[in-house]
Amino acid sequence: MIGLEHYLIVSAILFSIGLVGVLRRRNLLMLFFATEVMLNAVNIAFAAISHYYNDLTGQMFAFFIIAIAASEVAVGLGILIVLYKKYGSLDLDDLASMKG
Amino acid sequence: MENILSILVFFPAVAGLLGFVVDKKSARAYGITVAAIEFLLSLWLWFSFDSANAGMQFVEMIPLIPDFGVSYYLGVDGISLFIVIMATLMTLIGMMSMSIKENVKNMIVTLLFLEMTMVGVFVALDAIIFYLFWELSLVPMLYIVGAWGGPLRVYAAIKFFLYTFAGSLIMLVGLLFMAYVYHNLTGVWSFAITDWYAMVLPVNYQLWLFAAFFIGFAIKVPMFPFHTWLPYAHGQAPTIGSVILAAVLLKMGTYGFVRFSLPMFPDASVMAITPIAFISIIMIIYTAMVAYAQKDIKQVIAYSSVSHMGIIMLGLFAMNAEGISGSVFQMLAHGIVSGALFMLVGMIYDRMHTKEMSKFGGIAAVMPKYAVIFGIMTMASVGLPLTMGFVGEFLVLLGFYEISPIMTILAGTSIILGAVYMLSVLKKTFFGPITNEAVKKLKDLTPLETWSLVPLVLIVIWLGVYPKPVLEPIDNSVKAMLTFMHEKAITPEAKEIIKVPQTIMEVK
Amino acid sequence: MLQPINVSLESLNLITLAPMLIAIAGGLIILIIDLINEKLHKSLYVMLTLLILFIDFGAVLGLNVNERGFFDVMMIDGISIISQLMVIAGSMLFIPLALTSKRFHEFEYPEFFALFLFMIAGFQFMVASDNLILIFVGLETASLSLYTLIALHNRSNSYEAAVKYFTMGALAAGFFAMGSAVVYAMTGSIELYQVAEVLAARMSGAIEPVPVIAVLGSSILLMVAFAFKLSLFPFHTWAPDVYEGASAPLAGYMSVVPKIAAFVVSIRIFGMYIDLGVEWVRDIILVLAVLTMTLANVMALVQQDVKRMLAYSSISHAGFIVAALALDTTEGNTAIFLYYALFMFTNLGAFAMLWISRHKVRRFNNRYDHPYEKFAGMIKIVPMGAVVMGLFMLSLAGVPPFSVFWGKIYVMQAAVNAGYIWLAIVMGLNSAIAAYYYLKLVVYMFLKEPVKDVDTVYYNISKPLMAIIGLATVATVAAIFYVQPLISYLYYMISASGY
Amino acid sequence: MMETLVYIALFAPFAGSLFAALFGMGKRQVFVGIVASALLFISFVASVMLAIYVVKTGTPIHVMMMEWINAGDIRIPFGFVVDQVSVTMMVVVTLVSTVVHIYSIGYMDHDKSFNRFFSYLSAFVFSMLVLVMSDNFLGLFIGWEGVGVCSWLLVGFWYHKPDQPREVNPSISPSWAANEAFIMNRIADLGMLIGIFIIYWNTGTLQYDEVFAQLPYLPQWILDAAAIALFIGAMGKSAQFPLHTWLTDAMEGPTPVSALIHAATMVTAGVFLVIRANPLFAMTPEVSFFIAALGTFVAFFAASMALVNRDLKRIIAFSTLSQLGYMFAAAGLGAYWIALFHLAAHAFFKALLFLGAGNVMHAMHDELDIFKMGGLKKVMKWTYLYMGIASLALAGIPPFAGFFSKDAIIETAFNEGTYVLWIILVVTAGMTAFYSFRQVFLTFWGDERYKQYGIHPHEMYKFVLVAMSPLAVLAIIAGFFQPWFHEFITTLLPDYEMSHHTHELILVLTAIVLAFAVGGIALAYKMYAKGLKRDPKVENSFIYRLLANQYYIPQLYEEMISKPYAMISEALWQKVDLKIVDATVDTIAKFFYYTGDGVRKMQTGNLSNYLNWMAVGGVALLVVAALSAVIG
Repeated sequence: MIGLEHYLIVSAILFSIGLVGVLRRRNLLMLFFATEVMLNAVNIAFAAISHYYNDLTGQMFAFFIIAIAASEVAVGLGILIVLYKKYGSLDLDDLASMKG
Repeated sequence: MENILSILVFFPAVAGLLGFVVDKKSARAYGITVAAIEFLLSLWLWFSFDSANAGMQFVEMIPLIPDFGVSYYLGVDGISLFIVIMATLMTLIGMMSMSIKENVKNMIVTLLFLEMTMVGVFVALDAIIFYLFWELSLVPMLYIVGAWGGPLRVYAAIKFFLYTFAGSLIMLVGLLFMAYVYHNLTGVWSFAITDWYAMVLPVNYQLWLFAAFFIGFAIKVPMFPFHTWLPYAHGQAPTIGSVILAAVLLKMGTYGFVRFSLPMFPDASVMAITPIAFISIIMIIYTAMVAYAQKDIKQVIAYSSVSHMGIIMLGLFAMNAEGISGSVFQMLAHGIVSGALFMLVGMIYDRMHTKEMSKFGGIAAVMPKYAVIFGIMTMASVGLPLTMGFVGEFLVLLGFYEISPIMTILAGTSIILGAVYMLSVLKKTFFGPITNEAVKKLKDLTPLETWSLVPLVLIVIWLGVYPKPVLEPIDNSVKAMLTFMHEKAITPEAKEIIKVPQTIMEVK
Repeated sequence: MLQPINVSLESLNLITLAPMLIAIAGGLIILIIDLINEKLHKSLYVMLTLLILFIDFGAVLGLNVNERGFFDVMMIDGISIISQLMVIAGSMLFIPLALTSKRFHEFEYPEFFALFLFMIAGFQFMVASDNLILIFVGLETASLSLYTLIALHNRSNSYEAAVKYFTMGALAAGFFAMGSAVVYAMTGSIELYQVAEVLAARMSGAIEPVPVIAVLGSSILLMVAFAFKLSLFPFHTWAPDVYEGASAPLAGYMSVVPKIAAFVVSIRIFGMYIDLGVEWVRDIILVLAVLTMTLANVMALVQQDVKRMLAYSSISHAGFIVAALALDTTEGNTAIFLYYALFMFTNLGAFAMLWISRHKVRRFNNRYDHPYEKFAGMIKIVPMGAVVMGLFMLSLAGVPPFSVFWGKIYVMQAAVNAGYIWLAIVMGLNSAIAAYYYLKLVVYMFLKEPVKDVDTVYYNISKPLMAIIGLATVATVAAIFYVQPLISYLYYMISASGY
Repeated sequence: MMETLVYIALFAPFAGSLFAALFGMGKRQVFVGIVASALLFISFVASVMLAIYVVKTGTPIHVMMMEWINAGDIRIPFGFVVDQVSVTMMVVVTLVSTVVHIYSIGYMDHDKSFNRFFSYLSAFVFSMLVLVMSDNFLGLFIGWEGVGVCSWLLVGFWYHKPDQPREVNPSISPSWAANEAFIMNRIADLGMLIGIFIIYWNTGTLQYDEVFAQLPYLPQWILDAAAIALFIGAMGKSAQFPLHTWLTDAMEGPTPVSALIHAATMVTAGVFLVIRANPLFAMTPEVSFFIAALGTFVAFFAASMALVNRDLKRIIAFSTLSQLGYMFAAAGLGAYWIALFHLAAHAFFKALLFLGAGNVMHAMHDELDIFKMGGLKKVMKWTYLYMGIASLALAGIPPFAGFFSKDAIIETAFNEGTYVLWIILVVTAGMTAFYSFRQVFLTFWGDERYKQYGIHPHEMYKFVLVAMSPLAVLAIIAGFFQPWFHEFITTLLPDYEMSHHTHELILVLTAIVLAFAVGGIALAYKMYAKGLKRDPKVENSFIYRLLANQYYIPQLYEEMISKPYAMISEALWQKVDLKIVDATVDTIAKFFYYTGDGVRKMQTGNLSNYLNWMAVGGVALLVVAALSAVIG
């Protein structure tokens, strides 16, 4: 029987994968996807927990997260496009004109 | 005129603001006039001061931040009165003898603000107001040193600022803790020094607080080993800067000890006697020797100030009226004498554009007036009887003898070592044959220079012959302070060491 | 068979929503006006925004303390009111800075102002709720608009800044979400007051106890999210670059307003943890505070660019204030707001001075826009400007009687009162270190000779900017006179809302 | 009435000094000298009148001018007392100074700083009077320092002279000698100050009478301490070993200065102090005996150096030193009145001797080497006569003043049973006679060696010689006043009578002393009367060089004290102050700066590093939290 902890473990693993992605990826686009993965990991957790408590708040939160993730992507991609126009690349190692 | 203190504090500041409008050419005249008025005001303060009253006078109190216990609280007693007068006097004299040519106006304005802060520090009776003026005084000094100074001026200025600033921030923590303790005891927030006097603190608190205040004050004094900013500041500062610095700013430190450390932490002070005396003796002997090694005449005077401040510190911790009154008097003496010496050095620098003693020699022949005044000031600084320097130095040593004869003997070497370096200055600068051609062409003092120095000479001799008018009010306040320290002291040894003079007058 | 849902308007208590709605509506109005006629001058939008903010400010003033509304997700307590007031005040100081003498094209877009108002609404939501969802939404609304605002300042640097801020922000958002998930898992609630109750119960062992690892996890995850927002070491790395990339006024704005909002939430969340007796939260905050103020200071020491230096200094100030958060006393919380209230004017003023000196196209040198050399000998070029800038620097350095000094001693006093004397001493020493880099600018302005193209230091000057700077100067210098009412008001509001 | 006299006596010289100072920077004005001298004469007259009053009434005059220092419990007034002791000193001082002033008008007539000289000289007299008349220890200290400064000014009067190596000029230059004198005196003054402190903290006052009244109630060790401290002060002013080197160097000053300050008055201040504080010293026999022993030693030590010296003034300076030794011997042995008597007598003939030497210098165009003189008696009779009288008095030949005073001291030594001292003093008397007449003969007798240096000596002005006459007369007759002076002074000072035993032997003793004195003169006559015969063997002998170089003591001080002090100072500045103390401060500042440089490296500008930092931070927080959870 699949219990709460299984869901939580899955979400934890997903979250870690996302995190590792964020830390390791060099391509900004991939990086965004990684953050999306993290947020979705959270969604899983919320869904599971809200079912566990059978209380809707968790799912509500999940919905909000989805919405926000969407808008994030919208804004993020917007910025990325401008950036790409300017630099012609999305590799974030080229993106270090300000330092020190 | 009950609010004369506020006038004294803010008149220069207002004048400084208006000074921006004054035309460049007349800026100097403006400054001198303002300083003169300020000086007269301070004289009036003295005139209307009741020297029979040992307590605070002309007290003003306006709550500023009641929730935080900060209030605008001013007052003078015998101890601060004369330092204030000296501050205004030295500002005036300094401006008169000022030889700066470029942006005189900025200098005048800066000096006027500086004067405000100086007066403020000595009349503030609220710790925060005291701290406020204390810190604020750094800014104009920074500008004076940095803008008109020598080649290393920026380094010297920043060193001076940061060193003092760092020290005083530790002091600030002390102040805040003091307020906290007061709040715990009384449930009221107050930074009023007079309120804090009433507090009897446990000894360990006293020690910690004493340490915190010590760092702030010791750097300002400056006590060994915190003194190294001073030679740079003096060496780089323009004459006027050195004059004010030596005459007034250094006194802030010693004044702090009298105003805060001694009356608030009697037991800690008594415990600190030995270490402080030890440091003071190092200051006296070590810096006197270093002064002897100097090639630059201004550096000699600079180091000699440290040495004299050692004497003052020693006197403060003599814990008897002789010593403390003596050292307060010595503050004035040192202020005027070293101020005058710096002015004299400045005058020769304006003529020779060097401060190397090796370049001088035989100046006495070409500049007799200069030589005479310099000689008098030298004698005052080595503490010749019938000059101001002697009264203070004698009382200090006399006072401290009661604490420790041996240390007094060590400290007493200052009268020898002082003579050694000052006389060698005289010999190198004024005596011997004229070797340098430039010296032959030197002109003696101009009337303006002479007349800015003569008053100081007169004061030095007058107060050396008849110190009573100044010494008496100081002594009264000091006696009052000692009595009350004695009452306040917890530990028996402190009670024993703090000596209440037989002849006391009650605080009205 | 579902029950019909009926909600009475009274129970909604919509007045609590009014301020945010005003801001949002204002944003929409601006967009509509633009739809009708897009050739309108920016000054119109600036003034509109000001007016809207003005109404918003009034609306907030109209709220009364300790109300809940809109299904109880809105929480109008003391700190939410004062923080909204400060947010709006800060914005009102900021927005006129758009009226420069030279055209900077981001202000030509009406969207800029719309976004700006949305952002403010976001902040207001953040501070006016104890519901993690709403906080999250507010946070994201504000952040997303902020990213865009940064990017609008169209320069390669600004894009880079936006991207960096955005990416790290996204990561932080992930952490926040995960943190709230754990909280939810622990307590089955996301209303902080319920969370507090349940946690208290579970930790006291009244009901089956909560695993420490969960408490640890939740607190750390949330801490990371907010340490990022508050730019605490080592989560501050975005700040210098973003400040440099963003336009000077925006940078100044970022160093104050978003942090106020973040602080309010931190007070709510971490205050709760500390109240629950989770001491490590206090400890990690203290560690972060000390690290932040010290390391940011020493990094600021070695900067060649004034704007970057100010960025680091803002970080260090943030560290300074976070220490007050760790105290979790009413004085501590008062200190936070007092400090920001005083810091706001000075810092915005300083950044505005940079803004004045900002050239439209030309950079001062190929790396920096505002290196120290740029301001060399300013006293000879624009004496008043130099004096004002000097005042700001002294104030930031904590020289009395200028505004920040009072904030500083209040924080230090709070630390001392809470028994953290060592903390007060650390703060003192840090102010001493900090004094160096502020003085460095003073030295350049007052004690050095001008280098080249002297016009740059007042290139951008205009009446509104002067007005704002004048206001900031007055506020900086005259602090001693309004500190008392400020303190008593803040203290009253905060103690009223039980923090 | 009497009070006004006191003030006149005291302030007339001061007025003179100020008057002269007015013209101080102007060119030479004879009337300045005359006015100054006149004022001094007034002061002298006043002193004499006071003396007569004191003699008649036998009651001292005590005037309180004003308060000076009142702090804590200490009350120090400007008060003056004119009693037997101080009045004696006043008369001596004013008399000698008057003579010296008049003399200086002639002696300094070619000097461009004529006026300045008189202002200094009168200032000195004023300080000296303050010293002797004050009624408390601190007042005495004022005068003490005052005369120090005036001596500094006057020794360094020709400040423009350059430094020369020791070989050329043993006292390197006037300014050098002046500083040496001042600093050495300062060393002693510290001792004196300490003495004053001891007295104050144990008696609560500094007034002589009150202090002395309390002495009996003080523990012995405190008395000893005070006595020692005060005597250290006396050693400085009276140039007792080891603080003696400055006196001979002080001869750099103009001769009248040497006559007044470094023979007649200032240097006797130390003796005066011991006499003043006789109640104290009377209670401290060990200290007193040490004083006597030291005095005796110095008497001999100085005389030995005088034996071989070639410098006219230095010889006299050494003799002064030696005579001071006699005075201390007497004072130390408790014969205070004899010490005072010798002080007075010595003042007269020594001043005369110096002034005579001044004439010679004047004649020889500032040449001082007696080997380059000789046969001067033809050209300068009067000077010869004066110096002869003075030398006889110094040698202690009856009936001259020196005989009575010095003989009494030597008897005292015998009478106290301190035979060693007695023998030394007797021998010294012989040496004294020898070197004084060696100098007389070499200067005035024998071949006229000055000729080969092309010098044309001439006698001093008449009025100068006339002015000197009173001293000459006193040098002759002063001795006969001894009994009268005895009964006058002992109304204040403790009497000192010789025991019967001594009385029986008195003729023998006198005979012995006389024998030595005459022997000395005879030896000098045999060796030098026929003119100078130099013997290289003797002059190269170790003893001779040792004496000629003052036992190498100046060199020793130079090597062991001055140079090391300078070196250490330099080292303290360069090594300690700059390299350690200051460097530490800068290092702290640099430390922060470099930390900054280090830390900012984390700010790579690369986004992915930033993200990693966030992760790292998160982990770090976890660790910290876990730690604090575990610990606390």
